Amino acid sequence: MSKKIITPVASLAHILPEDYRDLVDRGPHGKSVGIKDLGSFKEITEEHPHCAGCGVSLGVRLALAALPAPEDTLVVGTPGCSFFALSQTALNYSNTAFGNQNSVASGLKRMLSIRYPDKDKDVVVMAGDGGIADIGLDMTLHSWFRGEKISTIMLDNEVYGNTGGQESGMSPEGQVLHMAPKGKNFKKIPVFEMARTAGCVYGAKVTIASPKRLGMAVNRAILLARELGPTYIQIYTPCPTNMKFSPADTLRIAKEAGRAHYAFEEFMTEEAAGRIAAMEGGQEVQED
Amino acid sequence: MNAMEKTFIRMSGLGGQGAVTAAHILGSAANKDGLESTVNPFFGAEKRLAPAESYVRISSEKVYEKGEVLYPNIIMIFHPHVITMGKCYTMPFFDGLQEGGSILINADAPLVSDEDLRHLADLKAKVYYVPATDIATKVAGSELSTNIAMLGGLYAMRKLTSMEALKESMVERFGGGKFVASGTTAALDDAVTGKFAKVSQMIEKNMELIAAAGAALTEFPLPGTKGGE
Amino acid sequence: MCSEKQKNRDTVAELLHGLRNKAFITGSEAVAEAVKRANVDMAIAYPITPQSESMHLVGELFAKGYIRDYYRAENEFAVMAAVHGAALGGGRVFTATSGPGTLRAMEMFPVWAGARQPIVCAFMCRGVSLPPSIQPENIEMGMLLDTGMLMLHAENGQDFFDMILQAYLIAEQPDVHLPVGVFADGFFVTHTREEMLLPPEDCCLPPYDPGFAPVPVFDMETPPMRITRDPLLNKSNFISGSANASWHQEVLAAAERARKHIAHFMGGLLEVENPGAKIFIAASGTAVSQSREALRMMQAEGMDAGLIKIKSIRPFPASELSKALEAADLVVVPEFNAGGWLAREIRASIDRNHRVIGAPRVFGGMTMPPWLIVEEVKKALGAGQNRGGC
Amino acid sequence: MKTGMLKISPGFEEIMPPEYRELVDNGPYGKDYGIGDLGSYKELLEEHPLCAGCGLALSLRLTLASLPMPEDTVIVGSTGCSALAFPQVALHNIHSLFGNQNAVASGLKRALKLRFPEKEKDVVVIAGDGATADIGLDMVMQSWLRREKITTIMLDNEAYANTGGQESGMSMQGAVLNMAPTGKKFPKLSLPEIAHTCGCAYVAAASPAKPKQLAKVVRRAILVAREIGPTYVQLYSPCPTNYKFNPKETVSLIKQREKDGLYQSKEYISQEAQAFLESIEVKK
Amino acid sequence: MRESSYKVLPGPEGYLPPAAATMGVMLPDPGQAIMEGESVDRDTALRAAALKLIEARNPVFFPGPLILWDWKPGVAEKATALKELAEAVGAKMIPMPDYRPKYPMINPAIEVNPNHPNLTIWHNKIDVCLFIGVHCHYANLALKIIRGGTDCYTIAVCAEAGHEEAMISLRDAGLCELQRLRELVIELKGGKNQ
Amino acid sequence: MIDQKIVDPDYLLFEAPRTSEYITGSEAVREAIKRANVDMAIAYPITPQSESMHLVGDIYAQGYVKEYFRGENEFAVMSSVAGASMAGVRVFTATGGPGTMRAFEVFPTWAGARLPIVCAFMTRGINSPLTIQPDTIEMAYLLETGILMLHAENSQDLHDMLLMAFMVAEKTDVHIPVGVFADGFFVTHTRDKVNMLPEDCKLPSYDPYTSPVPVMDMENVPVRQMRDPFVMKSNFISYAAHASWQQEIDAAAERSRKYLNHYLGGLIDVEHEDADIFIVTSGTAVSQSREAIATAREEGINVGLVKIKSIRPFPGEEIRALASRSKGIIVPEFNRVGWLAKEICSVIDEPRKVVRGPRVFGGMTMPPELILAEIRRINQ
Amino acid sequence: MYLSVRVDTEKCIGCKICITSCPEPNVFIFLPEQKLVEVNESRCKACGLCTTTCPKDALSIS
Repeated sequence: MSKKIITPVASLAHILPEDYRDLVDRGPHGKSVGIKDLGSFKEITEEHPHCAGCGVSLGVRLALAALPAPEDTLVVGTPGCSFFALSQTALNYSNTAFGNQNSVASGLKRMLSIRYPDKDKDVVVMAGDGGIADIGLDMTLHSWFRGEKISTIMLDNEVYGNTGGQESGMSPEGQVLHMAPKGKNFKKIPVFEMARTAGCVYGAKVTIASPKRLGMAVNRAILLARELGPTYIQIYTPCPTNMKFSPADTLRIAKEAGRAHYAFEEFMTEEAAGRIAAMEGGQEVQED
Repeated sequence: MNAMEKTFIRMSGLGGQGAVTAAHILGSAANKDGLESTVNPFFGAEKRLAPAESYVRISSEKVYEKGEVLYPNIIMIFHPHVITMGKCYTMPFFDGLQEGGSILINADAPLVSDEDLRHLADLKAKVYYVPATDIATKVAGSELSTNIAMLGGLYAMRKLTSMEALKESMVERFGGGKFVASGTTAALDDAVTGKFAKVSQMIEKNMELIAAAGAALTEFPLPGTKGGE
Repeated sequence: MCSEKQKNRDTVAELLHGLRNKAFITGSEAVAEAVKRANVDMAIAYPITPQSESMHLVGELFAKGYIRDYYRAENEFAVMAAVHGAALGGGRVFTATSGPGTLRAMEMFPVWAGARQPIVCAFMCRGVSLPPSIQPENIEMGMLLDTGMLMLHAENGQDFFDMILQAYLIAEQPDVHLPVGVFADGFFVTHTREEMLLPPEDCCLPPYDPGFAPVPVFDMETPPMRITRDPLLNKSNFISGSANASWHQEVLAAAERARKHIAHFMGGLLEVENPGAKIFIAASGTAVSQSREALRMMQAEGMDAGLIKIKSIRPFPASELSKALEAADLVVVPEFNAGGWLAREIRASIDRNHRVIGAPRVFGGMTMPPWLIVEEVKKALGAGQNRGGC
Repeated sequence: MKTGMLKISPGFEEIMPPEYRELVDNGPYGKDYGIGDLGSYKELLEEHPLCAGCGLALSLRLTLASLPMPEDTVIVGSTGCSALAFPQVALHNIHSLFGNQNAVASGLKRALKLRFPEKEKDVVVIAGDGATADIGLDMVMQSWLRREKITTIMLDNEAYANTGGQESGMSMQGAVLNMAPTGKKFPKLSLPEIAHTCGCAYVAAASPAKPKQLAKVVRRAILVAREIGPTYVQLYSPCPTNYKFNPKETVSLIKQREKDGLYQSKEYISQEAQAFLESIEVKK
Repeated sequence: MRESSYKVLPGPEGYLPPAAATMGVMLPDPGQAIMEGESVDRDTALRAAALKLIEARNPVFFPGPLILWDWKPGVAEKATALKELAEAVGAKMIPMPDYRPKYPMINPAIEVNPNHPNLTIWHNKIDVCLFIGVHCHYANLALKIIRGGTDCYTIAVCAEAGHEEAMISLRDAGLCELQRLRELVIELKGGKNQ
Repeated sequence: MIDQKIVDPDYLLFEAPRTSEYITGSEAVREAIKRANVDMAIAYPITPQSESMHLVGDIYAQGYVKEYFRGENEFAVMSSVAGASMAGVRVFTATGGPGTMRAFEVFPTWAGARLPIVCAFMTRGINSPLTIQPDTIEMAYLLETGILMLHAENSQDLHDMLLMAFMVAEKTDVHIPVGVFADGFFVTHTRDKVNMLPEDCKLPSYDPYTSPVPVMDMENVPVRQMRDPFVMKSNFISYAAHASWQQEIDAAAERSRKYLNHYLGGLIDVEHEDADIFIVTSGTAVSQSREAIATAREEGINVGLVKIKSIRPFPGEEIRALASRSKGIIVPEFNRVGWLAKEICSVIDEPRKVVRGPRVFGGMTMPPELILAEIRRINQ
Repeated sequence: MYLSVRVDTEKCIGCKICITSCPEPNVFIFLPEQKLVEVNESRCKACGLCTTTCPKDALSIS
């Protein structure tokens, strides 16, 4: 973006509320900040109404902190819990109908490429498991098939959280939830594997308990999407409210999942691997 | 609007405080006492600590109208943030209060600004407060019982239902079986009932809580009234 | 004046009122000719009969460089969502669909309107399932009346061509800025070849400028940076109870404001032939053409008959109709659908509505012989049951 | 199927048109026919309005001849060329909407299971590439993920043929078709692999150029679906009309494609399905 | 001419009043402005606006994102002109930096939001307000909510086609309208003082 | 699960002893389905409908419903429901607002395929802007889909209408889907008294072989049948086939009038038949109007109520007759477009008598005072 | 009611793990000079997540 859209006009700067001035002075736009700098800059989400201990909001917060160029990032989302934090971000955020996020993003990305042929505008989809894997699965996959240069980030809480805890396609097999009163009777949808088959150039599976890796993956995904094609990140963001555990246990649950069904995984095409090597100079990110 | 005996109650709190459950218990109790009543929650999205409001209409005759109570006789404020941070569907929190109406606030002293107090005095309103969360924590061992303490305050303030009906209604609500709570409420229910070995123990504690909260109810003098400035 | 809005007036005048050349083309080709002159940035396609042909031709325009991006999406819901995304990005977009495609994408049309997107979509009306049919029928219009979208109904290929260009001009007015659906009856219009008048190929509409939009364009170049399209407007502490309602009222208001622009660019929401007549046929779309023949037959018999062609279905010309029908004793409304949505609109708009006969109704792909209309008139007048004039 | 469903009521034998009587006398119901018997019995598909040399019609015909139990098979189709042939098929078959065939089949299969708990009812989806891989992909995949016991057969002619030859997700990269006027920009969708990822117990790609292979995979797919879970068969069925080749070259084109390495038959069998197939095929 | 006699006057008009446009109020043609639902010439409207502002007990300007952020050439000049106008009027300025439904709430003393502008009007006891630099859709939302629930007199300085929902609305308004308004304010104030 | 005996529908609905329960609209749905002898239900979450389908899930787990699952989206759910219905079982589902819009294409196919599906619509606002609150606009879109549409005023109506809907839908001469509409939150989430039917009784089961179209089970004739064929003009089909098919669906809706009259006691309810002014409305707006009418009548204004229970078929004749005698009609609605007012205007001779409002939407409630103001205005 | 996380400044070593384990934005502020974190209590929802990750037990809810 032109830095000017968050530069207050000189003669009116004094009337801006403090949180806006804070954002102008200490926000991440146009600066090279990342997850490691959290706590030292004004985050682009001001506040949000998520439940205490919410994994989704932590996922949103970490992913937003890892955006390589927030000043030129547009987020497309869908109804669901993540909406509530995303709508408070100092970014352009769109939310239309349930499940159509990757279609909206396809149109948006292409139009921005027409209007700004010399600029990188990062179009990032951030949506829940219901939006991406159930109701929007075809639109998700088709944006990958078509090779759209967008990044798709799933905030996977393994449930329809916002409507009160129904089974989703990403719920683990056997889990008893609303609309699966006898337990879910099929496996978690292998979206990650599908992403590879469907033509994503890069994919990663990570939990909120590994913020550094999460940051690295988001960064890679967005930079690769700019150049090469679709990328996919699946973030495990457990939900204390609907999965009925204490809010303080969110990270413990995420960590356990990281050792079980949510072990860190990455895939990339050869071309993507080359780009990553060039970009990062072979640095490895290790989580404690 | 007409002569029948009619009390409309608005309960404003934050998600997880049990305003919806309190409304349910109160409405059911009125129903058990042979009165007519309806209970309406108004959810935004179900988020813990997001504003939550519920409405109870109690009347001697059949109540038809639905939706939020715009013109309440009684307003119950379950959380100070409703007043201090505007976490409320209605701004200001007393908007629409009928003349001669009452307000019950969960706090150890009312948090209302002088200007608002003057406005309430003009309305001939009464303001009460009760430290419901503190009492709930002390007596029932959990802040999750704030709603029951608020019902205790209400009972001491105005006897809209009998104590027996309130008790019966709580047994029904927490006793399992018939009642079905929606997602988030169900999760919290588990947390509440999980604290007690038996439902009967929980009900006993709740009755104790109602009494304790009732005893702690205090009326706050408004400017221009007896005891006020 | 400080206003700087006089730019490019000339191409608009030339396109709408300049010299034109004859062409013998189909309705689908007319769509492509309109899009060629509409300076469209992006179009997205999905096949469905009888619309496919027009979007093939639009694809060819892309291959020739008239359009800057174009692709086939995976289904109509996805198409309408992607078009929405493209419009968010601040460019001029076009798409088209038909019947079942319209219904598949149904959820998106109120989204366009609510989001104040000046999208132009051509609808080549056809029957909807079940039973499946690919034949002409405009029942889908009856379902779109309350989506917030403006709706223009083309009588023929010439209308179709003109209305698509006019649609962009109306849709993009800053005080309107709503989607416009341009409807034509499938096959009857899309596949009929007839003579049309087209403006020169070397002139096109001025480009769309998203800077005039009543909502911020979505490009991280326009303030405010913090913008949600579209917000969750539930009543809560941070939203007033009437914010959602006011938003909807503003969408209705925008459609009202369109009347002025429709009058300017299209010469009115309806056209009246033989004003003051005692008997009127009121129709839209292909039914107008059928009615013209019926009118000819009735006038040949010496009947005092007139015709009202309704061009704009949303906004609906209720007061214009009321005025035009003041002296009429009988209004016959022929329609190409079973539900009779146009007759209902007219009945709800005028007084003494027992004057309105909602017939003939033809559907399932059948054509509407003009004598059927005449017969309805005669039946209503109690003047015999003959198939007069046939 | 009820015995008697195909018995003409007494006294009506004479007035029934010959094709029905033939179906009664010489149809495939309750008999163990396969494609080897084609030509010697009355086929389920009477006639159809599809183009000369249509690869899809050939695949459809061979598929219908390979049904292991036509008398208890219900077919769910979708919009497209094949829908034009279905009204002529002597089986219960459903055309609902474009792309929702697997959702309809899911409800149908479960309801038939309720009504006929003791009986096998084979629910077979037969639809084109647009219906299966584009507009209906979500519902196709979700039926697999839910492990619905249905068989999905794609008649892949690599285009939207019924609407006049548009590019589909199954078209080859670079193919110039309507709606892809500068050539298709992305590769043919690898649906067999996706089916495999989604947990189909049996997945196969075949073509009518090798009818016996086609018959074998269709049969296997239906039998596995009955016992184990969802199955998928993709039948490459070239379209002379929209790909503009001579109708007589339909089969040779497949062979050529195979030679050029652009088409290959495939089979993915889960362990469970493998064991099951071995058990029944050995028995036979 | 419009057929309706609907007047756009200060409220509170009621629970959910209809949009003025659906009651027959039309936007002005170029060169014209709109006053309480009627089309008038631009200068009449400017003069009326100036009068309203100087007669106000507590006039407040609500500058929106299009004039708050220095995002394109020409904005700074307009902003300066607005600031000078505010000084001439003696008006306070309360910004509308963006349109989001802000969680958990706005501080009505220092900002205004299109989803509940009434809070800011009530809190600050504003009797005349002036909108400028707000995207038309959001301006109309806010103006209507104000008319529905408060008695504030609304003035909209619009760079596009104007607003029926405001009591006085200019169209195609830019730098020179702001300057002209300031001149009028000074003139009228002078006139008053004499 | 308790044992249930099959009883005569008329006994169940009109004679069986009822007990009063203090429950929400969502719970009333569960109670109705429990007694409806439903074979299969399919669910997808959407506020404010989710809760009712959770509860249907619970009674599935208890054994009252034989099959139940969560589909992947509303379009798929409605398609799967169609599949199940074609296979000859009694099915139920529910949705609301955006879900209705997502599945939109399927509704006319239910009608066209003559499927006796019963679907509950918990109406809510649709995008944009996004909202989850009550609003009846989705009903406007569905008017032409061929499904029958009943509009419940409250939980009692919702409960009774669901059971009646199955009975009407499954009549051989009707056999088209019925949508039972209830205003989201206002009905679904309101706790009120509902008079319940005995728990140990249920409706007779659905017999698919009474259907006017063949069931898809390879167990009934003809063996060669397609549901539903392409009916378009070609050498072998006439256009008239398609048109006649549509007419038959309209005819089926007409035939439903007599059954609806039987079960609902008329398509409308009228209170104060001799009134000068009528409030004519449906759904929750009826409840709000009752309060306004009570006050107005105390003030001496002769105002009556027309509660419309069936929107499709529409009680045009009934309303026309009442309208001709009244001096004014007020149509309060919970949507922005006023679709009910339009319906009413189009069936009466003098639309100018009709006050097309008040209209409240966007999740706001409708204070009875708003309706009262209109009554007083007209009375002058 | 006014529950919030509190930092024991004696124990805090400024490792910042709490910052990336908090679902709420702008709650923890890192003070580089003191190598400490500070809490914006009005933003804290007291979920306690951070207390489970702090390696020095420097955080508690009270």
